[in-house]
Amino acid sequence: MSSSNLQLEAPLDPAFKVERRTATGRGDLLEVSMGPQHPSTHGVFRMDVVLDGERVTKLKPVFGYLHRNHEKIAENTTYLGSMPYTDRLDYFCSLTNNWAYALTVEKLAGLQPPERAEYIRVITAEFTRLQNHVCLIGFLLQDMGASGTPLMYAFREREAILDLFESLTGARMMCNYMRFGGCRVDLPSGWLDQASKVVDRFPRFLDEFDRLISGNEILAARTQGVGVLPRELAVSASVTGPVLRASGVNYDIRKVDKYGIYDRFSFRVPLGDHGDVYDRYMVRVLEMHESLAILKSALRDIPPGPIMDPKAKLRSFKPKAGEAYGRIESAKGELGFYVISDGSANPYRYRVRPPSLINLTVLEDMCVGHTVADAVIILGSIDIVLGEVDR
Amino acid sequence: MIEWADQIFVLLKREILLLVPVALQPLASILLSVGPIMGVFATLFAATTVLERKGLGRIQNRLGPNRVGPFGLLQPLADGIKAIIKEDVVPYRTDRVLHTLAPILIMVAALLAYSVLPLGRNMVALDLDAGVLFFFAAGATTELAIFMAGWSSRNKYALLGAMRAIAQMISYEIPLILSTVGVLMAAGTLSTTGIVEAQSGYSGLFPNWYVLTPWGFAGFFLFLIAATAEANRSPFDLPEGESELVAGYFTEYSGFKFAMFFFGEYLGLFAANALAITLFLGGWNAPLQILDWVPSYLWFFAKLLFLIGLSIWVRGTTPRLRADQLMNFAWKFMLPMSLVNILASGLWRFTGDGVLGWLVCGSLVAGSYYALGLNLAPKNAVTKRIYRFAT
Amino acid sequence: MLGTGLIKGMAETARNFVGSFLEEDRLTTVEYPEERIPAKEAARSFPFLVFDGDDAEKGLRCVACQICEKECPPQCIFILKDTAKKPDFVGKMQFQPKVFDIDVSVCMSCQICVEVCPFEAIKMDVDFELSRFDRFEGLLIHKDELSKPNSYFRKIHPTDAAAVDANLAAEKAKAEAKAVADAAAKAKAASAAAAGLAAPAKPAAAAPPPPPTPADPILKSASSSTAGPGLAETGSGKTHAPAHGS
Amino acid sequence: MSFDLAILALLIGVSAIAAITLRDLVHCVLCLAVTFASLAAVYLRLGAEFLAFSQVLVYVGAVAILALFVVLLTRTGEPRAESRFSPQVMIPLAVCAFVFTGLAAAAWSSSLKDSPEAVGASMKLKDVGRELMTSYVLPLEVLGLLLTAALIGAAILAKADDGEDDEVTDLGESQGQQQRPMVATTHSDPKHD
Repeated sequence: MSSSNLQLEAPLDPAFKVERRTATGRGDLLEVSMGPQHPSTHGVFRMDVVLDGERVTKLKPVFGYLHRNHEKIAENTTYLGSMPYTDRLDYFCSLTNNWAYALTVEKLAGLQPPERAEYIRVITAEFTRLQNHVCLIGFLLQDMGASGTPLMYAFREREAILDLFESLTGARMMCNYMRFGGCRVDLPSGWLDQASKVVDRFPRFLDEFDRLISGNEILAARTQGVGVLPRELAVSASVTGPVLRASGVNYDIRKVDKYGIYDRFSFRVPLGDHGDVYDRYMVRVLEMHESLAILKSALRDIPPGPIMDPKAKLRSFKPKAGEAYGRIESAKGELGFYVISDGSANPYRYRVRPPSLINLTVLEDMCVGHTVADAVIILGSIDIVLGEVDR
Repeated sequence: MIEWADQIFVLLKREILLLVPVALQPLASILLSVGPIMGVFATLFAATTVLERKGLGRIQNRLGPNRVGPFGLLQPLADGIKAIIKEDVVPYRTDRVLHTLAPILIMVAALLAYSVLPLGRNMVALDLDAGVLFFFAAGATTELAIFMAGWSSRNKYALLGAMRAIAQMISYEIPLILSTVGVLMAAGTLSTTGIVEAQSGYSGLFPNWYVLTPWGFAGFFLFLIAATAEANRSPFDLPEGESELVAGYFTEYSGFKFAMFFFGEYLGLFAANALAITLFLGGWNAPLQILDWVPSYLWFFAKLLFLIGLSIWVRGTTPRLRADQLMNFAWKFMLPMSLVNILASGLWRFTGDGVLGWLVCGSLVAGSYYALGLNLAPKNAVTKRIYRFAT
Repeated sequence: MLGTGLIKGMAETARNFVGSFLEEDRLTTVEYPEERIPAKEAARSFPFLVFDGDDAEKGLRCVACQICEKECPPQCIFILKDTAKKPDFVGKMQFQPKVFDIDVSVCMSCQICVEVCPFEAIKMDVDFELSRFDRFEGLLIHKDELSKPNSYFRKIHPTDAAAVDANLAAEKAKAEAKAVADAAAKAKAASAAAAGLAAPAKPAAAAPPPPPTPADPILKSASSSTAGPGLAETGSGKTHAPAHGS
Repeated sequence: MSFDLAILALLIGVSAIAAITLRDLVHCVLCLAVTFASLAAVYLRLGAEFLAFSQVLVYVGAVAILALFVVLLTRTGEPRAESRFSPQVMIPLAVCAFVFTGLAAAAWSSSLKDSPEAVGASMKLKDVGRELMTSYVLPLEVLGLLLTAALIGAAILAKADDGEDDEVTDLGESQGQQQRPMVATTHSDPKHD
């Protein structure tokens, strides 16, 4: 599905083959199991690493420790009932998860959210992207051993955004905000001003971060040339999101699908040329600047009006039989939901395409030949959330 | 009066010794020297943990510990009690003797170093002719303790951490010792008190500290960097880099033994900083002649606190280096730089401290710093990257 | 040159160090038990049951229709219906829950029970300090503890509560008007029956017009904000007992 | 012979015997470190500060660590349950006896035997330095040259190792450990000397 609308600037090299660098040291190999309770595996992820000295010769990602049977539960609950469960997939970005699921079911049921609701969705989604990227950068630097400072700055900014979420949706992380055909509540009075304030303040933080760390020699030494993901491999492994764009592939579903009302905003898609950890870091920083531009115009243009499609029903919601795949550009990549309806109150089949999991598949290719310390930051630069990987 | 305030502890010790029978006087003298040193530096350790946590907190826009006692000042007491009453978990397959011996040895080695540090005028426990050499000899023993800790734990992380720690300590010991050579040449003695006395007096407004010469300035920073690496402090905290090796060589320690490692590490840091003060910052000498009336030990501790603050500040800022970059830095930058610095200090002796000396030595040091920095550059310096944008 | 990035970074941390003493907005944390961030109006923690008046037993709005029990995604609600009926706020006879338990260790605070409730009977609390010594029985909260007065609801969610109250008042007024009209119609029918076919075509002028519903747009939108579309959808069916109940 | 020297001698003897008889090689090396440290204490007791501290710095801080590294990188598995004494035990014993006799004879015939105070007392650090730079300058320089050559050689050896490490191979062909020789290198050691 994704390859059909993938616009490549240059054709992929057909002769491309994954080259795995291995260290050929003559020493004993040491097998270390990093995780699931290792401090830097972002939750309960495990990497079985085979080390030659400190170099990784083999890496086996092991996951599933956080498996909660999300898809099967969704098939046994109502359509609405799995909305709060989607919050818990990628628990940093509950609002975009909501959106992706709502979008899918709206496709299935033929609902059209009103304009104001679409604006609210864009605003919340871009705020979600901001706070996700901020946290990711903080965690990445934490993995590099910066004793908490960038992370705390990131959390300081995230706090402001979470406050916005709380005053809108009532919860800071598990928002459960979107509904099929619109949004649950309208913006409270004063929310837009508060949001504009946060948006105006945000560049200050980005500049601060730039001064703090972007020019740091240690950061450059640690990240440049580390964990290179070649363009060909990224495309053939169907990696999406900032990881793909850092490898130089122009693929952003906001541009490709123009879902919601993204065609009304002018924003740019930053692309990296090297595909290393530094590029993945910088692409996210630049993406935040673009998100701010979208937010500015959305907060300016948001029209008054209803927030729910009048056709939408909350109780005894039974879409007609059929299937739908909805996808959005979440902060981590292409987040898709595939739902089949048999006309009953529960979906017949429910499937999530989690960007974290699919981006994780290239971990070994990126890590082999680097040291353990690099493996940790490469994992950090992919930006996984175990809730989404294991579902 | 001034004299009396300065020498109060020396006089006190003499008075007490007179009360003791002659046969017991040597023993009493030892106790009177060792007891206060241990007491004072244990207190300083406690103070530093609070200072570090509060300082880091403020750097990270947090409040830091503030629950125990006024402003959280009694936090170390609570930490200490917790460490003592915690269960001492020793894994089944450890080498019990070495596992127990390692934290003791690390403390002993760290405390030994204090015997040659002049804490004030006439305040040195052991005025050795080869004091500086003794200091380094005592410091070298900690490597053995670290190895014992890492090896006896029978844990891969601990072993990797110990190997890293030892490799790092041996590598940085060389620039550490070489950076002091200039001072030893200028002072003409290895005795710590002799070095301090060589720096007493003032030329014009400025004190005769070695840090105020080009080679001394470079030597001071080389020494500080190497000492930071010796003490396993950020950005050289790889041996215990928690994002990679959990806790490094003391992964399998808990309770009081863990606290002893912690204590030993901080004692090592203080000792290294105290030696830096002795060698470069004029020891207990006042920075200005008119401030000479302040007791000498206060100056010493003021400088010590300043250096501790500096190391906390650096810790709050930098990410961690990678193991191979750490080694590169030691062998490709620190070592040649300290060798050049020895040359500069030799030249200084011939050119004198006039304009010529500043010109020759200054340009030598600065030029080699620049050149060596460039030498690290192809791999390590920030290469400015331009990012493309797709619209 | 080597070290410039590091020095820039150190200047930045120094600025933050000083700034944390000078600028209030840099410190995002508050010293929690002593100092609290006031709960946002939309904030939610766990559900509670609203009752009108002073008596929790009598004024409980819940009619044990079990919609929330069915819709609750993690299925943390358990309801047992009482056998006796009691009059609700409009005077209609309704069932009441005999047992209404919420297991807050299972509840995921999703607010769906609030959205689907047609009776404005279950609302979200803002109290999050629910530590208990017993993690099984202690976290299973029963009806008596769940029931909280409407005044409490007004205190924690003033906008919502005002809208809900206005809605309910409107419904009550409508119901009363209808009752009056019904009574009048009944009386009329009776009198007509009594009078035989003497006066067949006289319109029922005695019935008063229904009182205007509060049409304040803000309240309206806020009302839809509490209960979502479900309320609007089932608005007409409100006075009927829901079919699931019986 | 004074009491403290006797204790030190005992310590040296016991730790040296332990160093050759203990089963675990790491324990042996650690006992060796104890021997070195006690020797340093003897030097200190005899007033040779410089020698004592150099002994600790070089032997405990570097040589013992080097030995530990070598043991750690070459040894595989548990200590073997062989007899503690190799059949060729006589050869090293003979060598040791020979060296010991030579040293003892030299000490016995020394003129300083009867007046030990004559040596250590005057040997200040400055004098050591002066002697090194005047009377013994040639041996010192030769030693320096030798060590530099060793250092450069070690660096070159390590460099060659690194070059091999960077080779690119296909993981599919060399699956895992089985094909790798189980001999460990000590390629990180030369740097540390």
